[in-house]
Amino acid sequence: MNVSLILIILLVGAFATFLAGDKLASKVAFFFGLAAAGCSIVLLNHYNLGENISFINQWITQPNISFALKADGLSMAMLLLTTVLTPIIIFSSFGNDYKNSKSFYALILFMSFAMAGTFLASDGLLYYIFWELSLIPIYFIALIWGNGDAEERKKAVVKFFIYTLAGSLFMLVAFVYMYQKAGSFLLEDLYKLNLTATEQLWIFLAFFLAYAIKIPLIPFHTWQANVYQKAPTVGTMLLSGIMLKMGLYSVIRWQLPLAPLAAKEYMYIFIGLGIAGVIYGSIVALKQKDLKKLLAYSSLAHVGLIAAGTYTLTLDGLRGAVLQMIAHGFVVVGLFYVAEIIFRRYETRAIAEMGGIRSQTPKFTSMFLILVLASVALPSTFNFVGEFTVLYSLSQINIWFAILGGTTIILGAYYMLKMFQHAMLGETNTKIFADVTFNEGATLVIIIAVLFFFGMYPKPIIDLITPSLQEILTQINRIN
Amino acid sequence: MDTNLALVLLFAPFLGFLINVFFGKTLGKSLSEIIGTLSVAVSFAVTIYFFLQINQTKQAINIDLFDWIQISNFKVSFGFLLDQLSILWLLFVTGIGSLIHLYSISYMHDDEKMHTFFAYLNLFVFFMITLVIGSNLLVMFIGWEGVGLCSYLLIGFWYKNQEYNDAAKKAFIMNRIGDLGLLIGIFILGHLFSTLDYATLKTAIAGATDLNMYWLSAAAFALFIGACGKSAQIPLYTWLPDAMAGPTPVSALIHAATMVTAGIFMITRLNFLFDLTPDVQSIIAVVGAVTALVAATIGLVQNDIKKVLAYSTVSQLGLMFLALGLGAYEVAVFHVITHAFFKACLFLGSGSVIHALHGEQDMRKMGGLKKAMPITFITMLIASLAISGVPLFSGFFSKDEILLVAFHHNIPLWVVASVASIMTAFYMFRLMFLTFFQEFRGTEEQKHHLHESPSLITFPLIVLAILATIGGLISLPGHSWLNEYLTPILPKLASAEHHLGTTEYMLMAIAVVGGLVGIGLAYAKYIKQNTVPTEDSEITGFSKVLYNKYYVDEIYDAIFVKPINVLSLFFRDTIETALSSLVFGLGKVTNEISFQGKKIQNGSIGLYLLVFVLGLCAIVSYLFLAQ
Amino acid sequence: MNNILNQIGIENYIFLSVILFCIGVFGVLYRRNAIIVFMSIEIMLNAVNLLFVAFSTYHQDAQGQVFVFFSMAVAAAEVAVGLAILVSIFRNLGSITIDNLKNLKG
Amino acid sequence: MNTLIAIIGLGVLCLLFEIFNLRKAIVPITIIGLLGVLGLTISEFNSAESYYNNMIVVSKFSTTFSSLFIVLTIFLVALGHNFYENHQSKISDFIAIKVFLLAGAVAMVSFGNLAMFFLGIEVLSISLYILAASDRMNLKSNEAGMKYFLMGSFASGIILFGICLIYGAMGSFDVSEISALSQSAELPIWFPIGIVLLTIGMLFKVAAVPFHFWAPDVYEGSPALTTALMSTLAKVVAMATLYKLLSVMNADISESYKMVVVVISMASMTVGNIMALRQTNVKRMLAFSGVSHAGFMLMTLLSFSTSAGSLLYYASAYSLSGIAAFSVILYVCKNRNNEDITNFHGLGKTNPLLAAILTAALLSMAGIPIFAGFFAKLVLFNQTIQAGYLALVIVAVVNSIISVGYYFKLILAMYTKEPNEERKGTPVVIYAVAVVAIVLNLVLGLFPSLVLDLLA
Repeated sequence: MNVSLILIILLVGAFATFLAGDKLASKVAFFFGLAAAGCSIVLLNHYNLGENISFINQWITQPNISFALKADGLSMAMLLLTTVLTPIIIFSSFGNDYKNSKSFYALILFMSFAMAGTFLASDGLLYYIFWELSLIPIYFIALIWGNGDAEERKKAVVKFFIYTLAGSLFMLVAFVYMYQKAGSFLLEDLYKLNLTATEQLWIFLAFFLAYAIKIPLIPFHTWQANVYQKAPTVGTMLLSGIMLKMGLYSVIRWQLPLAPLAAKEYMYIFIGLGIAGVIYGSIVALKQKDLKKLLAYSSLAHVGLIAAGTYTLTLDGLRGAVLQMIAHGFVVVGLFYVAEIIFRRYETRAIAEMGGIRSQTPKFTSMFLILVLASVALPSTFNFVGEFTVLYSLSQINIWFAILGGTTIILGAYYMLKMFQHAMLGETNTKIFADVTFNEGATLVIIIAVLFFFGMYPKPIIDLITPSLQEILTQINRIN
Repeated sequence: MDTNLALVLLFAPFLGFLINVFFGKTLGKSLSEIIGTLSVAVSFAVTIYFFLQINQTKQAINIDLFDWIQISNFKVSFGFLLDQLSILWLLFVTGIGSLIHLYSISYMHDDEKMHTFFAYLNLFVFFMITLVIGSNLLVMFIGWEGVGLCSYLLIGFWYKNQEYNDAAKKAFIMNRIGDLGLLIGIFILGHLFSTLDYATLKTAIAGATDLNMYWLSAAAFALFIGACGKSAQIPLYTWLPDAMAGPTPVSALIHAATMVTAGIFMITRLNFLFDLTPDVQSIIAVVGAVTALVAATIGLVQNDIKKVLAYSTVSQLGLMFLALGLGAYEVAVFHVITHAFFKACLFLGSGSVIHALHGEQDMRKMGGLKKAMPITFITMLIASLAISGVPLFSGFFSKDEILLVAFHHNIPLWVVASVASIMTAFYMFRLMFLTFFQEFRGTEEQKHHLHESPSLITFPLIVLAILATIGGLISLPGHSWLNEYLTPILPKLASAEHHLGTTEYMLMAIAVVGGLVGIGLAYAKYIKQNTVPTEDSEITGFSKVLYNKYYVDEIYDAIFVKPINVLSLFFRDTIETALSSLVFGLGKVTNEISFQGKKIQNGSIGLYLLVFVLGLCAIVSYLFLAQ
Repeated sequence: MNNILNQIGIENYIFLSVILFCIGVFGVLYRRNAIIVFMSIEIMLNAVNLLFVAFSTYHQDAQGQVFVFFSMAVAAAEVAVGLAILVSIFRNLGSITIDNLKNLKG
Repeated sequence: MNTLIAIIGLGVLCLLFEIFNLRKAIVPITIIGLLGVLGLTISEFNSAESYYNNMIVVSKFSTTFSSLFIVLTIFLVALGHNFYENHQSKISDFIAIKVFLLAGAVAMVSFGNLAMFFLGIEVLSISLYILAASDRMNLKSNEAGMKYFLMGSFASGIILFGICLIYGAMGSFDVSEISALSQSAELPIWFPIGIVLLTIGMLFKVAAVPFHFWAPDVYEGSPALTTALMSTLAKVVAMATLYKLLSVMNADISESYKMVVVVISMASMTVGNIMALRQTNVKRMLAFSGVSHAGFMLMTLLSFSTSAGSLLYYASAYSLSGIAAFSVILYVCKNRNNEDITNFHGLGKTNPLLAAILTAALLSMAGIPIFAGFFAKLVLFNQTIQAGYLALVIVAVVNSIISVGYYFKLILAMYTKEPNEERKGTPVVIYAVAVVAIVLNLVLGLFPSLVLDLLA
């Protein structure tokens, strides 16, 4: 089966959605999303049978750029994350009524297309193109369908766009620089380069800027909270669930193997930065008044830990990071969906205006609580597997990293439970909170099921990603 | 067969939980009560089967289900270990658990969310079983955090009251501080020995030739911090008194008998590790002793009946840690068991009192209940005698052994522990006297409705009182069944001497006299003088400090909670704004340059041409004159 | 012709036309009347034309002379267009001072 | 050569149509004619030849660029159909001037002799002066024409002086001879000075800093269609000519000369982008954007041997997106007396198609994949890094970031503001031009090799 089929489905889906008209758009988009998910599962099957899932076609001769897609275990995992989350996200929006929904859903599928492409591309430039391409739909989604004051939103979204673009353009320069040496943008050719330590450092930094902004790591995170808050929930889900994983994935796939010397030399600084993000994000989250903003900062804290894990350059660090990426993708989508469910009923995201919901809807409360607990990595949820592995890898580098990074389990519990307490508990709210609809419930149940299943039995994913991570590690360690 | 039975043991409560969660409302109250209780009873039955089996075979049962987490240098499997220690623990977890479920049927009958309550209790038992039977540290950790979660859920069971929710949150977070310690300990052990499995760990440590004592101690210490969190030791004990916000059966089950003993379980489980790190052991001993004393002093002046019991629990746990720190694991275990009996009994008894008084918990408004509630009175009296160390009751044996061990190792610790014991006797009987003797001090209406609790409540009380009386039999001085039973776990018991000398009898006498002195003092003050504790506002002097728990909560608040919140505000308002305006600032500066630049472009052809010519001159002069 | 060039030297022709050219440039820069600016530009062009002729002689090559015709023709066309524009400005504005042309700026 | 003759014939034909009163047919006939010329030009692609003593040299370079110019002219002529609706009596003049302008442009890229070059540039310039001032009753248009004329002829003077000095040094106007001579003997100092003056004159035409001041004023004042022409056709013609001039005459330019190019390139990008940020007039904004694109295109001068293809690609990408953008601007600002950004408010709601096209055009100019503008920048960066000017590329990257600021200002105006009035009518030609231009741009983006490999 051809790997590009998935991309084609998503792209065709985007057009079909646009042509389907406003009434049918969401259904068509959902259908294509499901089709892509189905295809990726079939693809996974092929991959597990040992097939080589790749597709190479010369695209541009001068400069030498190929349309090269390759799915190893890591890419497969990320592809699955993307294609599985996309229909879930689309499904979750069924309760909302968007103006001009044909464009809206078309953009979602297009974004999914670009993100899937980013995870699959094995040619540096193709990867870069997908990377940039994914920025445009989310820009419009946040801009046009977002909420809050239009001027404020504009400011936040434009800042986001320019900021992320700024970072990635330096990555482009780094790619071009390496192209000069390698004569090709193909990942395998770039791997063969023998760059000096100084060159590696600059390349590493150029990549770092792109990824640090995208992930985001402190102090490059200032776009995040505002955009998460202003974007429509679907956009926030796409951003936090999948898009920021693009940054983390890229660290593993591109940054570390291409500039291993710099990664090793300055390992402590980058791990430190990630951990600083954990603590900073957790502390800032404590005093957030807006539910979506709080989740944004919690996301900042979690990805800080994931990033710290990747920069350990150990198998555990990378593996834990990938596991945690997937887990976080699901849990954060769930949490933002919860915020949306509350918003649908109370028209507010201010935590202070909520409260007293539990007595009205125990079902919803339980699901919310489970997501909260998953987000604070309660053992038996998927997040624990990831977080444990990452923290373990950090402890291998230096026990203090694990201790400082581990504060996330304390502070995370603090802000999440505080939020939960004020949002859900207390005297029954005077405003009526209608029980969750079937759509809402189903979406949350699916997410929760995934979290618990892989929390208890992460082996399939571990087996999927480990060989490719080992390969990447070999690349990282090729020069000593 | 064993595997399946073990799964039944584990999943019976979980099934109960699921049923109660999903169908609790449709099933109706009585069905949901029955299912909840039955599920735990099934576990208890299976436990007894395993207990009998292991008593015969002496063989631990090891069950590996599947690979769970994979780390580069080791795998963690999802497996169970049923050996003497875990089965012992299971016995009283499921046993007392069943009793408390039974008790709850009546106690919680009027609550509209009965099924939820039972669901949570079942879930708790499930996690507690996981904690106990996990074959490695990580599976134990699932249970460890799981019981913390259930504790959170149950403390905040009446979630409409935000103070209760605060207490629940506090419990969870303080537990998590300990959990971080536990995780760090796990990391170090994993790093050192490439395994988290108890059995392999034991062999690895035994077989290791050059142990890195520094890291070993660090691991032990980190694990101890975990135990501190769960078992409410200094400095992480403050959540336990607050946890009394939960329904009384919860206090009895989770916060007295089972969950809080998890720390002791873990340390006993890893005794082979702690034995190698004497420094950490001494820390444990000192922390235990100090906790015992501090909690006891606070307990002296508390007026809330459950708070007294809570501090008493902290104090008793301190004694157990003292024993652990002195290497006398079997003594600690012994005290855990007896404590489970009498403290559960006390809590349930207090629950019965509270039930009768419609929620009143302040002892100043009780009194004279012994006539109205004879069974409650008698059972609680027995339990109080047990905890005070009156001979022949179970507490006498276990506490005495702790004091004995302390005396042998370190006299100051013995003194501290003894003083704590005397205080225990005093405040327990203060509680008894204030609650059951003299005249009733509550309202007329309450007096009218005074009645003995229904049999579902009194039955567990009676059972527990009996156990509290005879529990000491399992480890009589000189001939200890418990020690024999635990020998596979604690190998050095095999070589231990069992003889009672004069010193031992002396100490026993001192302890008994101490206990009686405590009781006597309480009698003198509250019966003879008929004192009733003063109103909160009138408490002065040192007792005010004690009444306010040494202001520890306030200090923690000032040192940790407030600074973090201030920091959060600072980050949110200052740093975030600064970082954000830094980025916006770049844009603004560029924009400003643009604005200024517009002035240069002033529309005058003269200027344009002038710049043209100047540019030309500059280029020509650079190219030709500069060279 | 050649003799004169030998006696005077090609450099002097260059200097002369550079000076003329600069006079033209300064005229363009300094004067504000559009007509005079036109004339200054013409001086610049004619300075170049002079130099073309001089080089043409210097190289003994007719191309330079031919080029002068081109440039004169072009200059004439340019001026024609320029004057036309000037006329319409004068109609609209009533003045031909280039300082008045400052509406487009910023 | 045939191209040039055909174009001039077409121009004359346009004028004749007026005489025979066939105004309605002018635009279609011209377009058909130009299409024919385009075919003719393409057919000459592989036949390198020179005519009239090397006056005109047909090469791959000239045919490809000529084809691009012809395509652009077709678009511009098509747009004229709508734009000159109210000036029916002059339509033949305007169209004819554009066709003659094209003749000048073709001459500029296919010259073999500096005389031809000079004639070409003057034909182009004089046509532009007329077009800039063509709105006679509008003072802004007058002023634009005047400014352009004055500064343009000043620059012509400089160019002429440069040609003169080169002639003085070499004794010939033939570029191949000049090139041969410049490699061999000891050169008089006039020669490099001549080259520099010539370059500066051309830098004026491409509107590079510090010779760019005319551009915003003239763009703003001129009629919108003329602005479109200047910012697309005129700009790429000037750039191609500058490239050709320097590459044919002076194969290895010195390091210090390259330094000047680097500095001017950096200055152009930076000044252009920063100045564009605060503009409210869209034409003016695009003028400054054009200044910065000139800076980008100047980067090609740093690696002559390989960069012809990338210049062609960049020019095509830039001018196609420019055409698309200007067709939308023509639609939006028709019957308005200004091109203020407020006119674009709410276009995303009132006319989503054109809004999307303008967005795409702006994204292409900003260099966002998958539009051609991205690959244009990519190949440019690639070559410049190869030539060893990493710092220049970094400046270019920073500038790309700044440029997003103002391109997105327009996009934001279209999508986030409420429309201020209804727009009526769907001028088919404008739609067609916009769609075709943006589709071509996209095709170039998807298959860059189509153009990149032409001159490899």
